[in-house]
Amino acid sequence: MAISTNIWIWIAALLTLAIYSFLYKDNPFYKFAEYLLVGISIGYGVSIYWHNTIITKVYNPLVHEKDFLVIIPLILGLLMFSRFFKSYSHLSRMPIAFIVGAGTGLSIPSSFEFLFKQVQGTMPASLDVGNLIIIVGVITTLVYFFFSMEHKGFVGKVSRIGITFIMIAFGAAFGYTIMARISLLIGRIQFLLSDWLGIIK
Amino acid sequence: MKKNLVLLLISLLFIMLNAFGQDRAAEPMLPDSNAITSETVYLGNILILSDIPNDGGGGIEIDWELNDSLNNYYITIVRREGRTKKIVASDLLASSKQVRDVNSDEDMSNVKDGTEYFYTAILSKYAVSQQILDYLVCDSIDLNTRTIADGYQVYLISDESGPVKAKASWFNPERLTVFVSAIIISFIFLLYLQFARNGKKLYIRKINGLDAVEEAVGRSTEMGKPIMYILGIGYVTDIPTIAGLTILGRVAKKVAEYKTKILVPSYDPVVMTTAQEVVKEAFTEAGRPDIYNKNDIMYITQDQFGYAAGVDGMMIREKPGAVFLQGLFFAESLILAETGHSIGAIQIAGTTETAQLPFFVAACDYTLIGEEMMAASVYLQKDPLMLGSIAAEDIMKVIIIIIIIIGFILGILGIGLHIEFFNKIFNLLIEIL
Amino acid sequence: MKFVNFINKLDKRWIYLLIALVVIIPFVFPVGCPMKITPPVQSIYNYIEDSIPENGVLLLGVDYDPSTMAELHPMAKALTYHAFYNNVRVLFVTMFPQGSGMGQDIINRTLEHWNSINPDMPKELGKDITLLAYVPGFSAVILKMGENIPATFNEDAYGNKLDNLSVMEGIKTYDDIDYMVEFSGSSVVLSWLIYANGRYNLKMGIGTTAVSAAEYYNYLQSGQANGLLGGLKGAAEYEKLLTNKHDFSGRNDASVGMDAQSAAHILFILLIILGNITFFIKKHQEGK
Amino acid sequence: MLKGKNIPLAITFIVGIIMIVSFFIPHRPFGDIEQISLRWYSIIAGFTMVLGVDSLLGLHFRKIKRKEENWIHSIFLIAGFVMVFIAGVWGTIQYGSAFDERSFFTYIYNYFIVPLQATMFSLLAFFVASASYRAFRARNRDAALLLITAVIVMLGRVPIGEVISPYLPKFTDWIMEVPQMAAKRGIGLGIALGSLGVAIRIILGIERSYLS
Repeated sequence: MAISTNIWIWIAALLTLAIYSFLYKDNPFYKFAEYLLVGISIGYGVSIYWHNTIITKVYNPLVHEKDFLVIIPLILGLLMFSRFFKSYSHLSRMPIAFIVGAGTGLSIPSSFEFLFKQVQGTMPASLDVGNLIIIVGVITTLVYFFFSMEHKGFVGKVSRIGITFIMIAFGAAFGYTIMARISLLIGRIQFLLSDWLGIIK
Repeated sequence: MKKNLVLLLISLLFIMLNAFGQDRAAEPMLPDSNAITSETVYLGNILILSDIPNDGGGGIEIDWELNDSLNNYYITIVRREGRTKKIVASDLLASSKQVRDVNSDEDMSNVKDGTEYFYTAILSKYAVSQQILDYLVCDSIDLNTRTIADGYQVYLISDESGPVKAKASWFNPERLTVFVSAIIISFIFLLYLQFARNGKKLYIRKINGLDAVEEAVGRSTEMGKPIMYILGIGYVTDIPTIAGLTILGRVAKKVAEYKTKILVPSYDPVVMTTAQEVVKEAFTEAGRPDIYNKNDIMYITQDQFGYAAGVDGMMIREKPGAVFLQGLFFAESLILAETGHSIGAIQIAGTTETAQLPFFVAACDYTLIGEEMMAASVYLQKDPLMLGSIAAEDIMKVIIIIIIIIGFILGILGIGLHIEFFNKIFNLLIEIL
Repeated sequence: MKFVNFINKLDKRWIYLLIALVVIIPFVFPVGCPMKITPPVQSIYNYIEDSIPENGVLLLGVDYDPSTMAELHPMAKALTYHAFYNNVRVLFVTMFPQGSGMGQDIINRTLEHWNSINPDMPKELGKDITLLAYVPGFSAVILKMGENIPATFNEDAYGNKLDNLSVMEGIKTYDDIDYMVEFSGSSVVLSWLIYANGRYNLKMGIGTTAVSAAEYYNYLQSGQANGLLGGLKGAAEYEKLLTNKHDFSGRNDASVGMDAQSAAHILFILLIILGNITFFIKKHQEGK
Repeated sequence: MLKGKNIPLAITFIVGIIMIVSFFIPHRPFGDIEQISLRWYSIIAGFTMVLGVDSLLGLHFRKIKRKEENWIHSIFLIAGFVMVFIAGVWGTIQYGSAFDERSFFTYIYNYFIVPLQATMFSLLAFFVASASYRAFRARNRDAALLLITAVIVMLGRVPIGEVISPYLPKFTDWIMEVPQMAAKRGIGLGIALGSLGVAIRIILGIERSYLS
């Protein structure tokens, strides 16, 4: 194999190198790639938004399906534009209040469900050392998150055990995830050496 | 004349032969004459219909139980309402034993509440042909026969089942346990808020890292460097992002007191707008609305790695003295934290993503773990009502611990306690009440 | 002491360079880490080796996208080569539009490479291998294939009528396919197992990501699949089985990846140890 | 009145309560509320996108105008934005979807966005190395625990681990399934409770920093 003659591969390869140059230090190549990525991705985002929101969720329901309920979010959305005018900018608090209310309101039942599932999952299906350790781990970790009492005496000791579990979990999660990170790097190197330069078969 | 007639006949024959031949070629397989044995011919009434329980209406559940030998057959379901018929499902595997006739996003006018529906099943060895499907929904056809056939196979037809009506429920009993615990939890919260209102003294333990906020802001100011506050890649509908915004309020107030600059690069435009409100409010509270600059809270892009690239670049060029990473973070966590470290900033991070916490712990000076981050805004502004809510959270932790311990002990005793047991107790309690 | 100071103040760019080197070097000089072949990998290999007759048919499902390509692509390649060696025909099928690109990439690469090293027994697109056209419909497609494969797809992904392709000769239903391996990190695997294996008794193996491997192990125990390739490691084991028998001059992506992976892990550990040694020496000296 | 906080606070309260109640009531219109509110959210967010684009492009136009540092790069940013946006619109008009295989938009996606994203993502391999080298020092018991577990799991995940000891991969699995799982659950329970706390504080208007 030889070096690629495909212009698109060249673009992709040069952009890849430009990003890697950041590891040495900030430089015009990285800056170029960074600004380009930001610009392209926002253009991409706007195109998607245009299609997914304006056409699919506003225009089609309003014009084709005569679903006039869409007018409410439409007005709320337009109220956001009040931020362009200083004396009316307070109106933009309405949509923000709506979104925050909806977000927090929706989160409450799902938090309940989550609590239930987790407690249920902790109940031992069988008695063995593993399950015992899990129960101790869950309880001590919870004790670490006690905020309204000082971590002294018995509570202090229990929360120390909790921190031990947390640290083991962090170490394990760290060791476990890095494999996927290296796979990504391998993928990029493969692209550069094989698809672009063609120095390996 | 005669000659013409003969020609016409020959050509007709040709066309017929041709058509026949094409037909043969297009047909993938021959009918299996042994497909249906005499004892399976009569299907009878095989469909069991019911309203789907605990839904918002507009849904019928259709169940069937068949002899094992028919499990590999295809089943087609036809719904009748008055004289109009509709194919509900076709080419389903008979072994799936169930199908739901429900409204979907594309077809909202499907099942109506309160209307009487009748259902019929059609069984076939091979996939049903379009011809038969058209035939089945034809108005004039009465599905009282037991079998029909097209050129390739025989179809078995069940007796018509019904009528059945769909209805909407006003309460979902499956969520009763959640409902009861929601009431209990709300009660605990309100109780503690009341305690707080009545002036009960409430305590909050030291949270590592939050005491450093003042120091971080102060040091940046001394060095003449701005503060950077990164809210991660969550939306305003995510609680961690909201928690991050509440902490931003407290941090921005300190920033205003020190008359420093705070940069907030955002991932989502709604988060950006909300962050602008938060910072403006904090500056006003600190009595410095004059130094608030809307343009310091800017939008980057809604692309995970585009955002990481943009924020990295901004960090390298603006060189903030303190970097806060509070919100929802995914793989970009370490990209941001390592760059922040390389410019020598004090970094205070916090997230609820357990997979990212180890990276923050490794790269940042202080890390708020999970709930610590949720409680941070309370810690930074020790308002009695807020402290009350924290105390209520702790009471719930105690309750959870007790439930786990009881479950464990009962488990040892061999009762085999599971959540169903609690469901039963809850149900019992409700009946008594 | 000088050394300790040097290590302590080590510019991290040296570390970056080391990482780049340990990932690049295995590409140029593959080491071939010692590896134990696990039974689930061995059984897929054995089935293809022993139970598929010459001119038999191997069906490969490519239901992944670029995000899991690093792990699944090498598996699909290794199995394709294995089929080439044994003169088994290969059919690719996908339930995802993105999978089409993945399948074409494998076919291009394997064909080009195979024909450059084995000019005496060339393989040809449409004769020995092809990718069936993408047809939307998921489980419906899997079911339909049980009745009539040519009628389900009509064409291959290159726009050729299946009836005209010699690779499709004699292939009507799953009964004419000797073995199928599905590559995916998603629930498509389940659809294949339930419909193709459950209903039509198609003999199946699974190739999946390291993360999903634990979950799919259950299907191995239940006998729905006869083998499993899990992540880069599974792919590397398969490559090793293949190279043990055949003199393969190409690059073993997964083995190289595994070398790089191992090297990087060892480098990390060495760095951590080095950092700690200097940390303790320093602490000891400051304590004095 | 309109300028005060009361109306927004009331909106938050009412919307929040409706969301909670609708979880328990499947009957229309409550049953559909979750879906509807998510749709509404994306509509509002779609409009807010204009503010976002205004913020970003405004910043860079200012840079170009004042010839600030890096102003040339700002031109690339704006050019990139315009190019993709036009390609997206054009692709939609020409092929019915911007994601059509023949569309220029698809090329930009495959050869600009994908490699740039993937490379940014792969920087992590380098950063993991420098972070672990610097931070994984056995300063105290906690740090020592963290680094020892990390090393064990790292070894257990590659073939070398099996060469060192056949028990290492098994031990790694055990760590993931038992102590790791326990702490993850404990942290998860804490987060769920903390989320409840944040949500209740916001709905009841105790926390109002997001409204100025």
